[in-house]
Amino acid sequence: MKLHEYQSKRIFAEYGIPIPKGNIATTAAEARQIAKQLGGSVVIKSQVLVGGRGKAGGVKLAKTEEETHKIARQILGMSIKGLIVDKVLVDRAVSIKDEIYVGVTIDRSLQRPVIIASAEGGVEIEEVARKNQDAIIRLPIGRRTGLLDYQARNLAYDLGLRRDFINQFVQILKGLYTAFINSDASLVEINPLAVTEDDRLLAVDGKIVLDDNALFRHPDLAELRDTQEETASERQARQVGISFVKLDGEIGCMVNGAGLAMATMDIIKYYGAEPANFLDIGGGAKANKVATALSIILNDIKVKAVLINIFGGITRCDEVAKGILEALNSMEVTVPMVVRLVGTNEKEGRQILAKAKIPTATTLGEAAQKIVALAKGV
Amino acid sequence: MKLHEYQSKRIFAEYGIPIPKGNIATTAAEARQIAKQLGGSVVIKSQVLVGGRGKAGGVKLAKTEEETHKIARQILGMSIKGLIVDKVLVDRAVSIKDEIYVGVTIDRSLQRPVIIASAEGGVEIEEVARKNQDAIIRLPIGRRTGLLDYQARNLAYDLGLRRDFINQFVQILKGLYTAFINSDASLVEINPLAVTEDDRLLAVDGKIVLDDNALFRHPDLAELRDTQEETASERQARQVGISFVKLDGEIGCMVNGAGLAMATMDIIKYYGAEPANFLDIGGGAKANKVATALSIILNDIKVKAVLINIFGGITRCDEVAKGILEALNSMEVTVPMVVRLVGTNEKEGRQILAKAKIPTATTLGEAAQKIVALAKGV
Amino acid sequence: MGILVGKNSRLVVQGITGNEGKFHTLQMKQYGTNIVAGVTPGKGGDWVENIPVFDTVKEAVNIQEANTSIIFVPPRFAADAIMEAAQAGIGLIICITEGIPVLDMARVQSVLREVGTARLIGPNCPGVITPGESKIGIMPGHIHKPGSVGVVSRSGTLTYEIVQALTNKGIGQSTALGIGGDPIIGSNFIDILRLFEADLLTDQVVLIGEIGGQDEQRAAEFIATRMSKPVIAFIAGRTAPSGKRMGHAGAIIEGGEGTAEEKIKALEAAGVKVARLPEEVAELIAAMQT
Amino acid sequence: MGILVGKNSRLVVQGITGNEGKFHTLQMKQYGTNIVAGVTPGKGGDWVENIPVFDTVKEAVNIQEANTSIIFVPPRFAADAIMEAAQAGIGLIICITEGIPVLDMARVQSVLREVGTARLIGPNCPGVITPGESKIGIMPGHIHKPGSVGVVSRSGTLTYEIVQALTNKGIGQSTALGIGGDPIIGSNFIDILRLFEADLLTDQVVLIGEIGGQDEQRAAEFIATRMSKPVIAFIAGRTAPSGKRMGHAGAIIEGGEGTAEEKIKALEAAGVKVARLPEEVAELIAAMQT
Repeated sequence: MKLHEYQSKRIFAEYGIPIPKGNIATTAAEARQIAKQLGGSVVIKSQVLVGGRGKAGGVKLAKTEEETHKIARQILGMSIKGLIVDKVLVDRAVSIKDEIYVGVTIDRSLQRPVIIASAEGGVEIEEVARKNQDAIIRLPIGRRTGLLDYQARNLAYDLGLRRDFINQFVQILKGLYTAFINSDASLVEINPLAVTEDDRLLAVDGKIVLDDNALFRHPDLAELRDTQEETASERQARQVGISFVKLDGEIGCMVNGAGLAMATMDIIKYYGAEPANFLDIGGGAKANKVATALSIILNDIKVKAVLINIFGGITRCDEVAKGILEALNSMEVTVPMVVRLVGTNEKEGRQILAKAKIPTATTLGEAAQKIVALAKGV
Repeated sequence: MKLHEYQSKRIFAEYGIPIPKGNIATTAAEARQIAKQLGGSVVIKSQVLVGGRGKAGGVKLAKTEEETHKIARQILGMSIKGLIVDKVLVDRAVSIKDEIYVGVTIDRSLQRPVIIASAEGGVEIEEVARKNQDAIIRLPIGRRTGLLDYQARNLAYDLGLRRDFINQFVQILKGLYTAFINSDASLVEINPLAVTEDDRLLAVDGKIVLDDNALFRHPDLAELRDTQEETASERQARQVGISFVKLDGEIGCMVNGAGLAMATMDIIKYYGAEPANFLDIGGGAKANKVATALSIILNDIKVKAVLINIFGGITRCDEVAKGILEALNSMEVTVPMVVRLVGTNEKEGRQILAKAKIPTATTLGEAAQKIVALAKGV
Repeated sequence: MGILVGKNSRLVVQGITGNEGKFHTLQMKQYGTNIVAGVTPGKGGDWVENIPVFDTVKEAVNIQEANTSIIFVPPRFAADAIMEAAQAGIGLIICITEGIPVLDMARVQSVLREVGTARLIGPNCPGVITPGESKIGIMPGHIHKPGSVGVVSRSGTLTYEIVQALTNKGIGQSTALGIGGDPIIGSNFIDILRLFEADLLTDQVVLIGEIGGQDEQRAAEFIATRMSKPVIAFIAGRTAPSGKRMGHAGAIIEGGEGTAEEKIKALEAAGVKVARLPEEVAELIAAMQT
Repeated sequence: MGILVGKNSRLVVQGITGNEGKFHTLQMKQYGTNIVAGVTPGKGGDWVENIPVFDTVKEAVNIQEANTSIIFVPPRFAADAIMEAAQAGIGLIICITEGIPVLDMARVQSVLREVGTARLIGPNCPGVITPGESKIGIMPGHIHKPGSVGVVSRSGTLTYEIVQALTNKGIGQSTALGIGGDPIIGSNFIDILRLFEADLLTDQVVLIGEIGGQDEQRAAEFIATRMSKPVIAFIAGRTAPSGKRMGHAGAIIEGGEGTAEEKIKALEAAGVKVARLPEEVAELIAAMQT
């Protein structure tokens, strides 16, 4: 689960990391009021959960209250990569001398947290990595030892920080690492950590991604979810425990198991069409979950055909078949469908579908070829 | 630094450990008021930092408010092992079915915390150990892993706890371990952890000893020090950074270094007298510290003679000599003294003392024999 | 025999009294797995399918001489269950549970390194099966067939798909297992490839990977330099977009890294034949075995 | 040569710019110790006694090839300084600092075990001296004399007392060191006895113990079973009361355990002669050497 910039920065502040003064506004009038309180120039930043807000015109400077009002009105309501901006962060503007990147994530191969830092902050770290791998410092942290003071200090020296910033940096890094651990994050990131003209370090922009699996430990953080940022389908899928990712193709697919779901997408492509989504109903799904999954798929108007691919282990094929009928009874379905059912209670499932005259297939290859042909109206 | 029972139990409560309802009183009237609020029988417990309060009559049960008043009046002001009781804890009385011991300390050889537990609680753990070493369970805890849930659970099973107490016990043990770590304790102890007639686990008595070296991290805990419990000499020594322990003998001694100070005590005994104290002025002591040390020693009316033994390394012998003169100038000294000075600036020190006609010695053996003879008036 | 599990496996089921635990205990028992104990704290003294239930893994090891554990406990307790098994002396721990927090697993791995005697498979995996001998997992037993192909996978149902394709062609498996779909897992491809390489009854190996991480790329290096047995691979997720988690917590292309193309390229460079379709895996193996 | 320190020691002084650090740097330098670097974070680029100061131990190792460190930093930063030295590749770390919290040291020990390449002496110790070669500590150098007696002690000034008694009798020392008076220390008696036993230039060993803990008792066991060289001991604290800390954080009789009698009994049972007075140690050694 991703947090907004303003949410992330507020959490950083709880861990003693300095952030610019500012507040969140949902109307241009509120934005103007915040600018008035702050005094001087402000930055108005759209709060949407995608990258590239700046390039899309979602981050702007305003010198006066009047200008703040005008710009906030422009930004609120605009669409950035399909997401409507419904709030802006109004921060006091700061003069920046230098920009540092610093983040914490999990190193999968070392199986422990790693601090990533670069003196070349202000751009995406992946971009820095592509240009010059040496500009990035990686510092693995013992899961149980934690970040030691001298490690933070040595990192500050390695970044070439001026001596009078060292202690500030050590405090910020320790705060950031503690925030990472205490919130069970999969990523925390300050970018840029600005060196200001008046010689302070300031977390000007920040990002936190939480580990969904650990949210049960953090009810306060779980509440920060911005359901406005999800589509109705995503929200519905999340609530019933379906993994769903919207794609751009025309073949909807419903599969049990993430690996098999990806393989199903790939095979659709292999036979010349494009998948409309990734959808994993998980293990042991009952009829009602199957029905929900099907309705999510069919809500996508681009979908021209649906492929259902179930390899029953814990999942029972007859339950899947029942769910399909349930969904078909409750909505008008105009697109063709092919169902491939194998494994536990395969025969019972096929019988149920045969009665409803739904086309079935035995192998995945056969199913994919059939559905591609149907989608193309061949 | 030792905490009182009531202080320890309040800290336990912060870590989710259930304790009896109760409050602290410094007058009999307050005690009666607390008993009234609690209702029913209460236990009145003297709060002094020594063991064996029960045997000394410092812990009593009262059935009524009247009785509470009477007993509190008896206990307040009484002397237990030389300490005057100036406050009592008035706790709601509980009916106890069973008593468990559970504590956390540092295992010196394993160099990590160890949980110590016994189903035979209610008496001192050393006593249990003497009778039956097998009645004690020791569970070393990885300093960085911490106490794991299953370890706490397994310990509960090993103690033979009834199944419906397991989860309560796990929570209490985790709380106790966290209290140990978070307060930098050298010992935390619940004894007894009572199984009550109404089937609860309750920390009826408790003890916390803090690591003096870590108090800088815990200003709130450092404030809990009960200076009433120190003698004036102990307080004075602590404030100037002198290690001082009062003993029962007649030869006062002042030494630099703990090992040498103990050896000096031993040699006094070896030559037939008894040391009046352990006193280590530490390394590099200046004249004023030496003067304070001497006045602490001379405040003890039992002291018949004083042996000063300095092996100068960081400590300079001339500074010590100056300190001795300083002390002698500011107080009337009637007891004999022998000074043995070797090491850094030894000659200068001896000259200063020679001028003041203070007897000196070259070896420790010679010094000890001289002082014992002087004390005995030989 | 195969690797990891077999006739000598003496299994303890952690979380045996839960729904999933009970169901799969019966399934494994019917397959012939030697289940000697169950563990559910607070349920010691109970019986499930004539199997004694204990409060602690220590008892299962001391009394029933369990040497292998399978874990069905809920995600928030699963890390503790793994550490309990490891410190009780269990040599092979197979964790089925999905949804364990990543930082919990980081801690588990550091404890496992310290203990030094336990191998972990998973979490978030279907388990391990040595066909005809022992099934320690949730895979459908009947699709497997004893034979000489080792199968290792990050997936569950995709593994079944490929195993069934093998069996349909008459090709049996020495051992088939899933290593799990999480970012931090107990055993990676290399750990398992090393076992297959050393196993006398394994002739070819099937590696089923997916997007995310560097595990397949490292496996490719290992195959190129340390393996004599032929490896056939399949990589899922050629059409997966960047930055989106594909069901498995570990299946995500981040910062443009961990794509299917990257993995396929690395494997092909190591001399591995990479099938384009799941069924093709069986065809490639069949071609080798004739 | 002696053990631990000698002509090959290339010393970095951590906390070189503090009062104690500066003072003892000069003392050690005058004794002939090869000090190649100092470290004080934030003071990199400074010089103390013509010794270059760095911000990090890593630089002292990389640039000046330091292999030994002495630590004078204040107690609240000392644990971090030890871990920095260990992870920078320093092989021998001597920590003089007194008053480090016990839980900090527990953490340090667990990190040192993980790093595996660093030996720690102390904390709260006077350091190590190989007379005539190298003094890495705060002991007065002039009381020492090169020779063949190894001296190991939990104390500071009591060690000086006994060393001077030896020197006064013309008995030199191979190496003399204090292991520290804290409950948790980096090297215990056994660690050092093992080195003296293996050292070609050491003929006899003096062990100076005190009340508290079990270290002397364990040493006795080691001496009885693993040592060929004679050991003479002195134990301070025969008259110390129970339950009171005698200056050193580690010098306390707790629950009736760790008394001087207990230790003396164990040592005598192991064939160790235990002197009743510090001076007697020198007499016992003298009797052996003639």
